[in-house]
Amino acid sequence: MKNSRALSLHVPEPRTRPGDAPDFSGVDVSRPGAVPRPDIATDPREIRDLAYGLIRVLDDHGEAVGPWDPRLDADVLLAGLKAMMLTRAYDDRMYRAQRQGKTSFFMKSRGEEAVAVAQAMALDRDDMCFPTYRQQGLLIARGYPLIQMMNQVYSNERDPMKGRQLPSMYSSRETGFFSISGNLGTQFSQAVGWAMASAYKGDTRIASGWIGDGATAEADFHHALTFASVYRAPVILNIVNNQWAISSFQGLAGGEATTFAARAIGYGLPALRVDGNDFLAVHAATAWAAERARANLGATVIELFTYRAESHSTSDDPSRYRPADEAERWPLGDPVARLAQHLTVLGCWSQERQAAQQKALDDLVRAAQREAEAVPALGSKSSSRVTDMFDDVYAETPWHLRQQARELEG
Amino acid sequence: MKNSRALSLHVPEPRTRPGDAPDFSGVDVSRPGAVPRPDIATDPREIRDLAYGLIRVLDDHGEAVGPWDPRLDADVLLAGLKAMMLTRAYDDRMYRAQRQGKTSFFMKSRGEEAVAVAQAMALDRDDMCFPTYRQQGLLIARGYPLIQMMNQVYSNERDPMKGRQLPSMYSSRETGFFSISGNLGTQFSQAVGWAMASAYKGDTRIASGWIGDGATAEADFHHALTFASVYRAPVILNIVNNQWAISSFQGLAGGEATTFAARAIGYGLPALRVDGNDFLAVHAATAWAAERARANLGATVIELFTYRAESHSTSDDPSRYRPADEAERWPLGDPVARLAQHLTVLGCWSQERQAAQQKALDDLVRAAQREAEAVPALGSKSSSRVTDMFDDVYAETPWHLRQQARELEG
Amino acid sequence: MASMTMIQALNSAMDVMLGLDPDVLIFGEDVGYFGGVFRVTDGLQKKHGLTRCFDTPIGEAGIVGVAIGMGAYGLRPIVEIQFADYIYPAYDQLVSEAARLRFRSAGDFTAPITVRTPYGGGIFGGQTHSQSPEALFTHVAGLTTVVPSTPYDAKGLLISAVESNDPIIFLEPKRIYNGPFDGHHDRPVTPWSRHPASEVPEGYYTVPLGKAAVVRAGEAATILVYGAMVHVALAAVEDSGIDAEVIDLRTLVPVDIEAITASVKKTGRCVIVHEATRTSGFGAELSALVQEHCFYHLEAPIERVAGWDTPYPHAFEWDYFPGPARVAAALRRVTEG
Amino acid sequence: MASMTMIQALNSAMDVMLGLDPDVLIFGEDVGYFGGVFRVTDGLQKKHGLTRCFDTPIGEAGIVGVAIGMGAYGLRPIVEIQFADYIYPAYDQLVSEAARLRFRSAGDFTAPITVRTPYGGGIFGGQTHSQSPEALFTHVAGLTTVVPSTPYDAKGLLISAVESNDPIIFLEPKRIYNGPFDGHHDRPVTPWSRHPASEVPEGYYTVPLGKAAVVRAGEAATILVYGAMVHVALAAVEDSGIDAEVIDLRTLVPVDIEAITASVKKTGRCVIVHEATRTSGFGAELSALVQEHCFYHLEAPIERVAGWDTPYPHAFEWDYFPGPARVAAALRRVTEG
Ligand SMILES: Cc1ncc(C[n+]2csc(CCOP(=O)(O)OP(=O)(O)O)c2C)c(N)n1
Ligand SMILES: Cc1ncc(C[n+]2csc(CCOP(=O)(O)OP(=O)(O)O)c2C)c(N)n1
Ligand SMILES: [Mg+2]
Ligand SMILES: [Mg+2]
Repeated sequence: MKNSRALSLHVPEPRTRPGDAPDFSGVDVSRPGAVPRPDIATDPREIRDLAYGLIRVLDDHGEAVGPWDPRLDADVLLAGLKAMMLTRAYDDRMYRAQRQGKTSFFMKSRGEEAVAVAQAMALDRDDMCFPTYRQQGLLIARGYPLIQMMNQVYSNERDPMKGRQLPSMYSSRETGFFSISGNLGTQFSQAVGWAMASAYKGDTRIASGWIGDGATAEADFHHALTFASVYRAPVILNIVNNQWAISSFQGLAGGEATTFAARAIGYGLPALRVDGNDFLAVHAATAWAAERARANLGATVIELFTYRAESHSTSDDPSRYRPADEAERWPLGDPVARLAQHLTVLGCWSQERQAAQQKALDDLVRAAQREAEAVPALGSKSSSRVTDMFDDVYAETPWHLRQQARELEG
Repeated sequence: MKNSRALSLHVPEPRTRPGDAPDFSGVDVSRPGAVPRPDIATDPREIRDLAYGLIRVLDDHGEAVGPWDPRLDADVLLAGLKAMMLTRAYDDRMYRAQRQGKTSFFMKSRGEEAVAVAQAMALDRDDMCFPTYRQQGLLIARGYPLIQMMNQVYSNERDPMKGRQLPSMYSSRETGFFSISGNLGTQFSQAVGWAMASAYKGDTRIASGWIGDGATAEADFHHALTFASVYRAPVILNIVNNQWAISSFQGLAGGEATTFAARAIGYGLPALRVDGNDFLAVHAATAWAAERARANLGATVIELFTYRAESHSTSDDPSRYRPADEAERWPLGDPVARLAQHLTVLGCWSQERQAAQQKALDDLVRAAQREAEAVPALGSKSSSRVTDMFDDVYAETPWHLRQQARELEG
Repeated sequence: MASMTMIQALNSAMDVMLGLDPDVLIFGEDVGYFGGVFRVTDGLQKKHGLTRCFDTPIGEAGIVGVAIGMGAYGLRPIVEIQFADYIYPAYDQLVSEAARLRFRSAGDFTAPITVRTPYGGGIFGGQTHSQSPEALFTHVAGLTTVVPSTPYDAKGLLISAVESNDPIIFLEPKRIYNGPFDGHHDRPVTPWSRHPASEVPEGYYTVPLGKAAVVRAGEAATILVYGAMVHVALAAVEDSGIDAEVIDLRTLVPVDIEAITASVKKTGRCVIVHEATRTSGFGAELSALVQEHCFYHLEAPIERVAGWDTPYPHAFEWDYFPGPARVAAALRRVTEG
Repeated sequence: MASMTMIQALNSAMDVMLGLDPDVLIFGEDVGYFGGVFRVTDGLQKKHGLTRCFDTPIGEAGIVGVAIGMGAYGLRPIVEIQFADYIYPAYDQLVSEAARLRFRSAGDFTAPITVRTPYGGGIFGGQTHSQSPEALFTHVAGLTTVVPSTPYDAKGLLISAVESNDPIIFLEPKRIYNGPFDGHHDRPVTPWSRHPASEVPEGYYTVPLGKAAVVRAGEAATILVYGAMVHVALAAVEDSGIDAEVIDLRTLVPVDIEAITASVKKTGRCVIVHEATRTSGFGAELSALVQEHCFYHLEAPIERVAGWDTPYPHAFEWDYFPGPARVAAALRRVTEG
């Protein structure tokens, strides 16, 4: 009986490496409009198939098709386009500032702007977001001042985080944007806790958490889904599958075997799998999940299928591990271009307006940058605020920290 | 648009509590023989339904029916019955020893004997087991000496664990039984690591891990499934769903929303859901998974649907949190009685043989107990081996431990 | 006033806080209907309702992560980790998140959570039901670590912990849940009812965090101690006849440096006692602090009496446990030195 | 012999061990094709094959759990945790499993695994890329904690770690990966090639675990130090002109008590330096040990120079980092005292 064939260890590898031509033949680009839109009250058991489809609304011609078309007003779409373009302009500028040695670090979100912006717009302004480091678009869509973001990135004397955090690790309670951690995954179960608290208090606000494809392998992902399922927490659990985790392709997080959306099935949660570069699809899926949460029907998992179009961070060089032109060849296109195309089809947009808006936003960003750079940086010799470092470790600074502050002051 | 209905927090509760009549109407007892048996090479995507069925072979009359009938020889069945009965006799005796104040702690496996015994018999003798504390049947089925188990339980001078572990935390490399931890879940990813090592070396041995329904909520469960999926590790990942985790019913681990077997789906792993009180079904499912692993097709998750018929441990009193007579009313019966009935139907068994075997096994256990009790207990004043405590902390005992040993000796 | 065991006092603290503050809630493994494996939350679900005190999945990191999210919302969750030995899965959430949230967000978000957990040995629990991991928390800036030694302190400190705006690690010495065990394991245990600190007000009161208590005044030496070992230290003083001052630290970080230095400067001799393994235990910090603050007053080397640097062995419980004989011997050494 | 940076020396150690022992394999986040975010495993997959050095899912507890299972099988896995700041999710597997497996199974199973991780600050990494968590491991019986300070030691110690039959926490001071940074952040950094200990044999050799090195002999005081801070201590000695003996501990547990006591008994004065937060840092243990072993030789209070008890702040990196000025000041205090 015993089969004595020698076993062997499988180690996943991406289809292509630097020097190869990009190969996206494994990416299932299903027809826009093909996925049905169930009622929010549908039993999750009836809609497991959604974890394997791909909700798409915008077709190749820029038309919105199918049951997931959120039928948004043009001004909403225009606001979305603007927020995405502003996010991109901001990212570009801050990236360049790092390259110029003005800051120590930065992380862009190019290619993923629809995720943050469309989701912010589909949520209520007072719903609470627990982002990773690649959803700066949430802040921008919610109107958080650019200058505040830059003050943080520059660790300057007006940095709301008092120079304590790595650039791009924002926090704004007022904007419903939870403090970014730096530790992957930890915010996911916290989002569930916040949502449980809201339910406990009979509040109407819901929570939304984000996690990367790579970070789904962390424990907190499992805890978030478990607790969300058990207590039917009013939370949206977003998996941003941008294909990469630094140098590791999504197959190393389990993406060879199935979709990330499918994880939801094992917890009895409904899953939506969405074209993350399709503003309308992202908005619609988020609105569905939000409505479901608000109706006390519990959590939804959304996989946002997208592509990390640039380096992981300023410390990274993707040309070492993937074909250089993968980004342009991403079969689901660019979220900004696709929404602009749709608006053009609707007759509300043009190349001229695009160019004018681009310029206006660039100017806005540049003006904010000038303002931020005029503020002295913390940690420079002249900076008087060095003992700020001892504040906020505790609500009241205990004796040993006071002693250390005195020691530092000399 | 905003739905301002107040949210509320759902906290799962079992159907019944002490004083109520047991209610198993939620338990889906499907028809024996109804679940199809796919080829081991079937793509996991094709057989997701198996996560929601219940593989059963023995029917109410003790007949083996359907495609999962493993068609075992009668002597295999007789050996299985004997090992299950011995496990039960051993458990009963050690439980009583604790009640008599002879040991500090014990954990029984009553009702779950088929899990360990049938699985041990479906595996090869040199496959490696990573058990929880409720699979003592693995040791017994593999012929590990009862007296050694008791020496461990009594922490006596022949205890192979040198008195270091709580009673019932066995370890036997020679028997392919990994050291039991006490920390829930940790062994699950270790089983995957062992299996990966076996594959890495081109070995033919596979690994098998066990975890409780409650402990599936731990991080290591998620890590085990992730790594097993990514590297196609030759491992069987068993979830023993005995309905309870101390006082918490399985709904608190996610069992209200779906089956535990369904967890596998999210990782692209095949899942089998099995009547854990049906020796033949457990054997057949385990053999299927083992064959699949040996064929280099990777990991299988098995949910063993059973019932913890007694207290969690000697420290527990289940009458405080569940109806007293739940165990007898468990709709899937008792594993020992069901296999005995089957053997009787086959004409190889009788009440007389049952009674005679019971007595023989009780005598065996009692003799071993006498032997174990004759060995002096460690930690008693007379025990000379107190500085054993400083051994095995490191491969070579460093200066500070040698110093502490001297200090202890005075 | 009523005579309470430590379990009853802790239960009463939570009962009071559930009554006073609708933002207080309790959760953890088996704490709901069942009332906890040590029965510390007994009756609270029944009295205050299902959502005020409930059971959780067995995922310590999930429990703490969820509590942090609730804290960020504005609640004051009290969570139970069933045994301190099982707190490690939650270590990342405690260290990377709870401890640093206020700092990293410059006060924008906070985690006012209380993490209760039974700890310490002496119950034949073996290596996974006996550990004393306090030093793993005292090293972490942002955490406050509290250990009560009596029912009165347990209730007052727990209420302070719940009211604190910082995350608190609240370690409950389970060996003294039901009585002030003094380490003489061969003698009958006295119940709490015979101890004056079992007189506990039924309503609200607090014992301040960060303040030690001089539980016995003395001149010959100072014993720095906390939790169950306070009673062991007192027994050692009695057994040895050495007139030592016994300081119950109660809060480990921030530690009450004034109480420590006042006593050591007076006695010139110091013994530090804890049950945790010795190397890099909290005793090391205490020793370092004492020699830094009192160097010129010290007349003998500071002694540490601690658990051996091994996992807690099941059978050799009493050879491992740093009982009164070892403490008394150390007292003799420091006073003879 | 070749001149190597610490990165190259570590890479060479793994290359040698992959070549010598088929049971050695490497895995971790981004360590395979890419060669690690600090490039320490660069080229190893290409040279030794896909299954000898490969990428993992981002689950530190999974990485360590899997390594323990492999260790139980008989392999000697080397795993990389991308930053020490991300080791906490694996803390339970390290503390409850790796550290105790030999003990709890009485030697039946062991976990001969090496956990490499870049640690320490000085790279403007903020609170999640700068931590020094060594004390969280030195408190855990069963773990051996190693910190190299030069390329030569890094390679020799890493080979010893891989060959050890115990689990090793191997902390790599990332600030000195490319050069012996001495804390003078305003001066140009010297490359390793100008340092004698960058001369590294290309083949197999070991540096023993548990043995310190006297990196500078001196009479006026003893500095106990390890990792990147060794170079800071040397700079402080130079800056202050005080003839201190500098002892590079190399292994923290088991610590080389003989080297420590021999030196402190000679000098009578001791400064302990580390970058980790001060309270309950490993310096506390060193301070306690020194006063226990050398009390009657001490002529001044032992000084600890350490990171402040705050999370590592991004902007105030150099106000946080315990640089040569602070070490020199402590040296002055102990020698004047
Ligand atoms: C606990 C933890 N482990 C490792 C890291 C290092 N790290 C930072 S980002 C990253 C990749 C994350 O990939 P993914 O989750 O897919 O998010 P993405 O960067 O693609 O948005 C890694 C490994 C970390 N920050 N935290
Ligand atoms: C990490 C950890 N958390 C908590 C515990 C305490 N504990 C021991 S057994 C148990 C219940 C486990 O239930 P389950 O996994 O269903 O296994 P069963 O006892 O039913 O076999 C709990 C909570 C533990 N041992 N380890
Ligand atoms: Mg990604
Ligand atoms: Mg169970």
